[in-house]
Amino acid sequence: MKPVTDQTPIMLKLAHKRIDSANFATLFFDYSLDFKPGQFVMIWIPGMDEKPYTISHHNKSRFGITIEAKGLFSKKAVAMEEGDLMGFRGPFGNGFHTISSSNIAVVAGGCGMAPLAPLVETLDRDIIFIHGARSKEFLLYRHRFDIQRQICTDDGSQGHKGFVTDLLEKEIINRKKTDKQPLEMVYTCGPEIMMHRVFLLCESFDIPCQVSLERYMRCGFGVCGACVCGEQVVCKDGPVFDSKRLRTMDDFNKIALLKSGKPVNMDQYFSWRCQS
Amino acid sequence: MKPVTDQTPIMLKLAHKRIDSANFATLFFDYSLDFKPGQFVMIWIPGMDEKPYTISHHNKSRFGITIEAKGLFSKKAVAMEEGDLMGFRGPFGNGFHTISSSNIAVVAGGCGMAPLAPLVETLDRDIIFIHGARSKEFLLYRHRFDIQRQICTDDGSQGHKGFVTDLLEKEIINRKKTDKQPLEMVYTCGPEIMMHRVFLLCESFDIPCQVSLERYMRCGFGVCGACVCGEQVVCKDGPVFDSKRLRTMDDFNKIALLKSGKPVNMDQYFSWRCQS
Amino acid sequence: MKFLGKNLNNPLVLASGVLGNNKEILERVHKNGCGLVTMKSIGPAPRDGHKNPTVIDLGHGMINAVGLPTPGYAHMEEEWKALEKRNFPLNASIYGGSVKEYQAVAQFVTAKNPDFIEINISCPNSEEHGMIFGVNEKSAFDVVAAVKKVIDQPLIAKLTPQAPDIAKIAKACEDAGADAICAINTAGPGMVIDIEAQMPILAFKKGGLSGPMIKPIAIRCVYDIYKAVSIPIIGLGGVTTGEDAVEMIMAGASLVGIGSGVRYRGINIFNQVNQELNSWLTTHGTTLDKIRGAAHKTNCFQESAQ
Amino acid sequence: MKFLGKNLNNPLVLASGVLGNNKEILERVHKNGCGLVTMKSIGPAPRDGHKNPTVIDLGHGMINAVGLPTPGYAHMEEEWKALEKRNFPLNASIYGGSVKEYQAVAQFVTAKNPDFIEINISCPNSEEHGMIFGVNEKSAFDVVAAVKKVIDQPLIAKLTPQAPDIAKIAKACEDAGADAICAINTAGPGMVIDIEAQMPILAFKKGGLSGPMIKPIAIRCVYDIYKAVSIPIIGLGGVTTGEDAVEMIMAGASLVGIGSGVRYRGINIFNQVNQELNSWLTTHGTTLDKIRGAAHKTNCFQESAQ
Ligand SMILES: Cc1cc2nc3c(=O)[nH]c(=O)nc-3n(C[C@H](O)[C@H](O)[C@H](O)COP(=O)(O)OP(=O)(O)OC[C@H]3O[C@@H](n4cnc5c(N)ncnc54)[C@H](O)[C@@H]3O)c2cc1C
Ligand SMILES: Cc1cc2nc3c(=O)[nH]c(=O)nc-3n(C[C@H](O)[C@H](O)[C@H](O)COP(=O)(O)OP(=O)(O)OC[C@H]3O[C@@H](n4cnc5c(N)ncnc54)[C@H](O)[C@@H]3O)c2cc1C
Ligand SMILES: Cc1cc2nc3c(=O)[nH]c(=O)nc-3n(C[C@H](O)[C@H](O)[C@H](O)COP(=O)(O)O)c2cc1C
Ligand SMILES: Cc1cc2nc3c(=O)[nH]c(=O)nc-3n(C[C@H](O)[C@H](O)[C@H](O)COP(=O)(O)O)c2cc1C
Ligand code: FES
Ligand code: FES
Repeated sequence: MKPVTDQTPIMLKLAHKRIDSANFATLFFDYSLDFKPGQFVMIWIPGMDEKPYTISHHNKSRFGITIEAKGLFSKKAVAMEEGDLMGFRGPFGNGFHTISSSNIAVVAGGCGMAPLAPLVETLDRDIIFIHGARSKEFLLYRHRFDIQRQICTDDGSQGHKGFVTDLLEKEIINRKKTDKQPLEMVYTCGPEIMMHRVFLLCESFDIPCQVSLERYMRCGFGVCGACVCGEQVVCKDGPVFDSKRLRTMDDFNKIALLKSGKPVNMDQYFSWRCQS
Repeated sequence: MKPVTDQTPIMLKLAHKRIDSANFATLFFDYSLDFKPGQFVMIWIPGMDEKPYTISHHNKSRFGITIEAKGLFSKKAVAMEEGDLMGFRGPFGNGFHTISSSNIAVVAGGCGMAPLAPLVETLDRDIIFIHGARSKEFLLYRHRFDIQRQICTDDGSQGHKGFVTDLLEKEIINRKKTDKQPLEMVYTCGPEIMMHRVFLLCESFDIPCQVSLERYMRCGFGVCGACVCGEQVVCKDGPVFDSKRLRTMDDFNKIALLKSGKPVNMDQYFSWRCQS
Repeated sequence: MKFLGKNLNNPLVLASGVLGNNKEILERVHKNGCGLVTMKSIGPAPRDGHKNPTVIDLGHGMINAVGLPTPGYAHMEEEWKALEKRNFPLNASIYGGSVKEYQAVAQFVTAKNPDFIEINISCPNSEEHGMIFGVNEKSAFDVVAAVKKVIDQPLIAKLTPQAPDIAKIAKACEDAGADAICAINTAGPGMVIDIEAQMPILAFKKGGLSGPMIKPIAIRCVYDIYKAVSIPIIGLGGVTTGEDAVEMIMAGASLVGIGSGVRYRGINIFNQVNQELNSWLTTHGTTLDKIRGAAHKTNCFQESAQ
Repeated sequence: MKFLGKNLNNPLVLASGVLGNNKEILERVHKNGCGLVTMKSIGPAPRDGHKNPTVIDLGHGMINAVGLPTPGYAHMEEEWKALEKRNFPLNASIYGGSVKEYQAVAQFVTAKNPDFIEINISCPNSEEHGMIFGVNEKSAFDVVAAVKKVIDQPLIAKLTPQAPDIAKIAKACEDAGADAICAINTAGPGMVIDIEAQMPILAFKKGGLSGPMIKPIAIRCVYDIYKAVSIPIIGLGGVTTGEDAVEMIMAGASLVGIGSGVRYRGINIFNQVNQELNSWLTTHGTTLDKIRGAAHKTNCFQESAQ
C-alpha cells in the first residue's frame, strides 16, 4: 500500500456496505488511514467524478463514509457493490480541535452526523448530544453511541418537533438557571443555515463553537481556490472553523461559489447543486 | 547546507590550500561529508569543467583533496585561492572494503597515495606501507603517518631505486621464508600499469588485493556509461575492485574509453589525456 | 519597487488560477507577502470547467485540467464592485477562443481598471483548429496587438512552454506591444493513469504540469526570453523557496510568480520566500538589480575554457 | 515474446545513451533482465560531446547535455567485431545532422546486422537552421523514408516530446515506413542555475530532462501515439517500477524502456521491474496483451457521466 494518500488516489475495494436507511448507506474500506475527526477524503469513481466526503467511521484497519443518495454521484456511490474499486485522496482539512471537558454540546443535523460521530467517540460520555433531521428516516446511527441523544425532527416523526437550536437553547438556559457549569464548546455540522443559527445562538451566550462547512471542491489541498469562503480556504483552513474565525467570515451562510467560480447566495448555490 | 550532496553541486569555499610540493597541492573545505575511504567527488570549477577527485583527507568538519597539477583543469584547481568557490557532487563509488588484520600491505604510486591515505589511517599501525613515485618531489604526505613507509623512486632520488612491486615481492617472499603470517590483503592505487603488476604479483602468491581504477567520467553515478571497463561501471561498481572481480575484467590495464566513447589501449588513452 | 510604473511591495506574484477566486482571498495573499496578485483567468462566456478529478498532486509537482472555469466577463459586476475598493495591486488575467473574444473580454476588463491585464495565450485558437495561440508567432502577435489596442493598462503576455521556441513567441509579443512577459504556464501536457482503475486519473485525461518538477523548464524559458526581449519578465514555474526566486531572477526575471508552491508551504509561502530572498541578498551583499540576468554573464573561466 | 519478428526474453528495453558503451556492459544489462538493449547513438563523425558537467541528478529526475559523443560510425570496427558474437538482441541507435548523414550511418550499421535500427530524430537538422528533425512532420517523414530505403532491419523511430503534436510525427514516421515508434527522448529542455556560481550548471547550459518527473509527459505521448498509429510502441520515460511499466503498457506501449531508472535502482532494475510487472499481472489474473492500451477504453461510468 502506498504510504502517501494525499497525492494520486489509492484504489480500495469496497469491503462492506451497510444500508443505514432509505437514503443513507455507509461504505467501509480496509485501510489504515491517518485521521483526525472532521477531516475528509476525495472519493473518485473512475470515469464519473470525484467528490469530498467526511470520514464517519474509523479504526486502525478500517474506515467508513456515510453517503446520502442525492444526486448522480452519491446515488452511484451508494449503489457500489462489495468488491468494487473506489479511489481515495486524503485525508484533507484541519479536523475538529478537541478540548477535554464534559461541558460540551454536539449538534448534528441530518448527514452532518457523519463528521461528528467519530468526534463524539473521543469525547466524554456525559456531553450534550443533540441530533436533528427532516424526519425519522434521516436519523443516522441509531444504535451507535452509548451516549444519550436528544432527538428532534422537522415533521415530529421522532423526538421533539422542531429545530436543533430549540433544544440547544433550552439546554443553555437550563444550565444558567440550575447553576450548572456553562457549555465550554459546541460542535456542529448540518445544513449551513442550521450551523449559522447555532453560531448566532452561541455568540449571544458567549459560548465558543466549531462548525464544519461545505463548498464545491476540486483540489482538496488549498490551491485551486474553488472552495473559498471569504478569505478562508475551506478545504485547507477548514472545513472546521471556530467562532473567532466565523466572526470574520462575511460569506458564512451567505455566499458560495458555483463550479464556474461565480459567487451566489446560499439559495442559488443549493438550487444549482439540485440541478442534476 | 544541503543534506544531499550527490545531486546538484554544493558550492564550497576553499578554506585552506596547502602546497605539498611543486606539483601537488591539497585543498581543504569545511563541510561535514559522509565518506568512506576510496570514494570520490566530482569537482566543478564553474565555466570550466567538472572532474573526479578522490578524498584524501577527512574529518567530521573538513575534507581535503590532493591534486596533481597536470592539465588545464588540475592547474586551474591548484591555482584557486582561499575563499574561492568550487562545486562538489558526491561522494560517489564504493570505497575500499576494509578487513581487520595487521597482515596487510598498502601500495601507493604517486598521486595514488590520495585515496589510500584516509584508508591507512583506519588500519593497524603495523601494516606494510609501500610508497613509490617518479622522484622525491612526487612523494606525498611526508609527515602524515606514524606508520613506517618503504619508499622507492624511479630515479632513486629517495629510497629504493625501482618499482613498488620490487618491495612488495621482497616482503611477500620474506614472510614465506621467516614463517611470518602471509599477507591477507593488498590495497593499491597508482598508475594502472603499476596496479596491474601488483595484481599479477598477488595472484601468483594467492593474496587478495583491491585496486582503485580511473576512467573518464561524466555522471559519476552509473548512468552515462562513459567510465565502463568491460562490464564494470567504474564510478558505481568501483572505483575499487577486488581480485575476484579483476580476474573477469579483460579491459583492466588494456582498454579505456575516450571522451567520444572510443575504446583504445592504455597508451593511447594516456596520450589523449596529455593533449591539452 | 516599481514595475511598469506601479509600486509593488516586493517582487512576488500570485499565479493565475491559484486561489484568486474572490477579493478577500486575493487580499489575504497580498497581506501574506505577495506584491502582485493575479485573478483566475476571465473568459468570454460562463464555463464550469471539467469534471473532477481536476487537480492531483504528484509529490514533486502537480497535474491539472481544471478547464478554465469562469463566470464569464459579463457576469462579474459584483466581484468588480468589491475589487474597486481594493488596497492592493491587481493583475487581471483574461482568455478567449478567438482574437475577437480576447478583445471583448479585454474591453470589459479594462474599464474595471485593474493595474495590469495579463493575457493567457495558452488557449486553443478556435479559428485555427484548436492550435494553441501561444505556440505560433503569428497568432501570438495578432492577439496581443488586438488586445493592446483596446486596453489602458500595461499588457502582460503569459506564454506556454509548449511553444517550439518560446523566445520567438516572446519577441512577437513584444513587437505587438506587450509591456511584459509572464512565463511559464503549465508544462507538458502530461497524463497519469491509475493502473487499478485502468484509466487516466484526470477526468479530462491530460493536464498541465506545475510545481518543482517544471522549474528547470521555466528557468530555461526565462533565460531564453531574457536574451530575446527587452521588456521585463515575470518568471513563474516551480518556485517554492527564496533560492528558487534567486535562480529565476538570475535567469532574467524581474518579478517571480508562485502558484503550486502554495500547496507545499501554504499561503504564507510569500512571506517565507520574501524573507529567504532578502536574507540571501543581504548575506551576499547584493541587490535584485545586480543579480538580474546574472546567469547570462560569462566569467573568466569560460573564456579560457573555450 | 515476439517483437517485430524477433524473440525477446521480456518487454524491457535499455534506453539509448545509458550505459550501452561496449559489448560487455550491454551483455550484463541483458543478463540482468533486459529483453532488448540499445547502444549509445552512433553519429556520422567522431565527437567528444560537451564538457562536464553533462549529467546532473535532480532527485526526481535528471538533466543531461552529454552532446551525443560518438566514435563516428566509420571508426567502430572493433566494437562491431565484438558484437558479432553476441548472444542477445541488439538495437542500434543512429543519428545525423542531415538526411544524407543519417543514410550514411544507416548504410554502415545495417551491414553489421543489429536486430533493430533505431533512429534518434531529436537532433538539430543542419539543413533547416538547427530545427530539430523530430518536431516537424515533413523532416521526420523524409529521414525515416531515406533510412528505411537503405536498411535490412526493422526501423524504430525515436521521437522527442518537444514536438507540438507528437502523434502527427508518429503518423508521419509510420507513413514513411517505420516499423515501430520509441517515445520519448528527453523532455524540456531545461536549465538549472547554481545561484552561488551564478551560472547554469551544465556546461552546455541547457539539457534534456529524464527520470520520474517526465513520466506524465511520456505517458501522454504514448497515449496519443497509440491512438494515431498501428505499429508497436516502445514506451520510455521515467519508468522505475513494475507499476510504471504497467502504466506505460496501459497507455499503449508494447515494450517498456528504462534509462535514468538505472540511477535509482542500479542495473538490476531490469530484473526488479520484470518481477514486479509479472507479479502484478499474476495478482490481477491478466496478461500484457490484455492490458495493452487499456486506458483507452471507456467504461460504463464514463458514458453515464457525459
Ligand atoms: C468537506 C465535505 C464533506 C462532505 N461530507 C459528506 C458526507 O459525509 N456525506 C455526504 O453524503 N455528503 C458529504 N458531502 C457532500 C458531497 O460531497 C456531495 O456534494 C453530495 O454527496 C452530493 O453529491 P451528488 O453529486 O450526489 O449531488 P449533486 O448532483 O451535486 O446534487 C443533487 C442533490 O444534492 C444536494 N446537495 C448537493 N450538494 C449539496 C451541498 N453541498 N449542500 C447541500 N445540499 C447539497 C442538493 O440539494 C440536491 O438535493 C461533503 C462535502 C464536503 C465539501
Ligand atoms: C575516481 C577518480 C579519482 C581521481 N582522484 C584524483 C586525485 O585524487 N588527484 C588527482 O590529481 N587526480 C585524480 N584523478 C584524476 C583527475 O580526475 C584528472 O583526470 C586529473 O586531475 C587530470 O586532469 P586535467 O584536466 O588537469 O588533465 P588533462 O588536461 O586531462 O591531462 C593532462 C595531463 O594529465 C595526465 N592525466 C590526465 N588524466 C590522467 C589519467 N586518468 N591517468 C593518468 N594520467 C592522466 C596526462 O598524462 C597529462 O600529463 C582521479 C580520477 C578518477 C577517475
Ligand atoms: C490549479 C491550477 C490552475 C491554473 N489556472 C490557470 C489559469 O486559469 N490561467 C493561467 O494563466 N494559468 C493557470 N495556471 C498556471 C499557473 O498560473 C502557473 O503558470 C503554473 O502553475 C506554473 O507555476 P507554478 O509551478 O508555480 O504552479 C493554473 C495552475 C494550476 C496549478
Ligand atoms: C545521460 C543520458 C544520455 C542519453 N543519450 C541518448 C542518446 O544518445 N540517444 C538517444 O536516443 N537518447 C538518449 N537519451 C535519452 C534516453 O534514451 C531516454 O529517451 C530518456 O532518458 C527518457 O527515459 P528515462 O526517463 O527512462 O531516462 C539519454 C538520456 C540520458 C539520461
Ligand atoms: S478545493 Fe482547491 S482550494 Fe479548496
Ligand atoms: S561516469 Fe557515468 S556511468 Fe560512470
